[in-house]
Amino acid sequence: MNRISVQTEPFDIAAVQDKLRAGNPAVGALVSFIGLMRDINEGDAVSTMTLEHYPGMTEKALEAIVAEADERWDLMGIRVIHRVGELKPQDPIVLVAVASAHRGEAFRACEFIIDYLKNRAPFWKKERTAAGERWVDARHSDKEAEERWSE
Amino acid sequence: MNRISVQTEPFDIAAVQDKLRAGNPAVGALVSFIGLMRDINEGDAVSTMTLEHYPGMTEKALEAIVAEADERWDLMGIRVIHRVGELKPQDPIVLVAVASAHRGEAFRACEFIIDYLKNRAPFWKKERTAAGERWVDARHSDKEAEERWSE
Amino acid sequence: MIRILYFARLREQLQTDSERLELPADITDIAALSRLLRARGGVWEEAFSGPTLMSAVNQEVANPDTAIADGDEVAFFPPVTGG
Amino acid sequence: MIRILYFARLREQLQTDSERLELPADITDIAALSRLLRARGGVWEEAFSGPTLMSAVNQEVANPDTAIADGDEVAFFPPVTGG
Repeated sequence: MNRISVQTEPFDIAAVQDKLRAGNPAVGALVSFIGLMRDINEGDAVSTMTLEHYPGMTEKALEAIVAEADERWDLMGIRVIHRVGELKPQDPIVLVAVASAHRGEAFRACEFIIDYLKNRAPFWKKERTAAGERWVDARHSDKEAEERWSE
Repeated sequence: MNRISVQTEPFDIAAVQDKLRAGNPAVGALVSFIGLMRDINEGDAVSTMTLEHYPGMTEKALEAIVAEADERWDLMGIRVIHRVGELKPQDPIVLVAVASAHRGEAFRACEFIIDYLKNRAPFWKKERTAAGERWVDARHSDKEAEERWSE
Repeated sequence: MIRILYFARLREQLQTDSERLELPADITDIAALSRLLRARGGVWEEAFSGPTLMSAVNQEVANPDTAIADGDEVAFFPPVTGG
Repeated sequence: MIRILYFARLREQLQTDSERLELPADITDIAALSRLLRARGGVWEEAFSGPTLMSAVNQEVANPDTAIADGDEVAFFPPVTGG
């Protein structure tokens, strides 16, 4: 099974979660993060968003992040799906799902992956507001979130 | 919407996740924990498990945990479902799903709720192995996990 | 009169899931009630001598100092193992 | 010859998404290549003067010291905002 996907199509959250645990009765914990498009950013209403990425590097970056999580924690399955192209408010943007025997490792790995993805995977968001299109700025809080993992 | 349920019936993970975000475009993060029955515990194969609880107190304890999470973090939806009765390996036992504007709060609250649930909600597991039935012992690691939150 | 509930391993050990008890005047907290039950001897002495039983008063987690009064619902049980 | 890719806000600012460049002998790392591009003036000077551009060499995150050589795929882009 592919562990990472970058796609324009919506993804099936339930199917991913089912697949990560199906047939493996050693899985005791499944932690999932779903990132969704919000209709407000920086105080402005956002009608649509376009996600650009760097084909080739994106997949490599996600594979590297997943491989690092797999090495740091004792996991039984990881799945990362990220959408690109045009999205609307309430659309899921990214899914990170991690299966493990115990919950601590699944929580740590899931949050590690999304923190690293936010800072290392080459995606860029452009949003459309009443005032026109604008690129979303990187958040300082995301950099801080990543840096926790090297303490 | 009820925020907590204690039930013998299986639960629909996807429906819960959909409902927590449906119609609220301010939700940017949805973190879910699913605890599943494993087929091995303490080195022995487990064929079935029976979950006993303290009706009345269980619901109060879960409501109190959810209310505390809601007070500590800025959340947009919380759902906790816990099964009781007889379970088989691979069956989901518990679902904790938390919606928020940002991922940090959703991750913290989700893990807080399951850590507290493990130590404060009156459920008891009895498992059937080849050697007969036995009550599952509380884990010291669960107590430590809970204590992190009061630091 | 109070109602006392027993759960899980403790319920099996005592071979009862509940009882009603006329509360003696000097029994005003969980610690005193535990001593009273332990004094029954046999499995009661065994069960209430360990350090690990949890308790609840009116469906809220209690500790040895928690007060009990007539009409309360008191419960004793082993450490919980849900989730 | 190296291939250089530009993404997102940078791509729009430079009005180009890629180019091929004959690598001068003295350009051996990302810092030197950035200086070369900045020296083109105009929007190039603007874009490559800021402190916040990220870079990649052969699709791996790079830093100013990362070596570049003939045949490499180099990319410049703003801080990423996925997830």
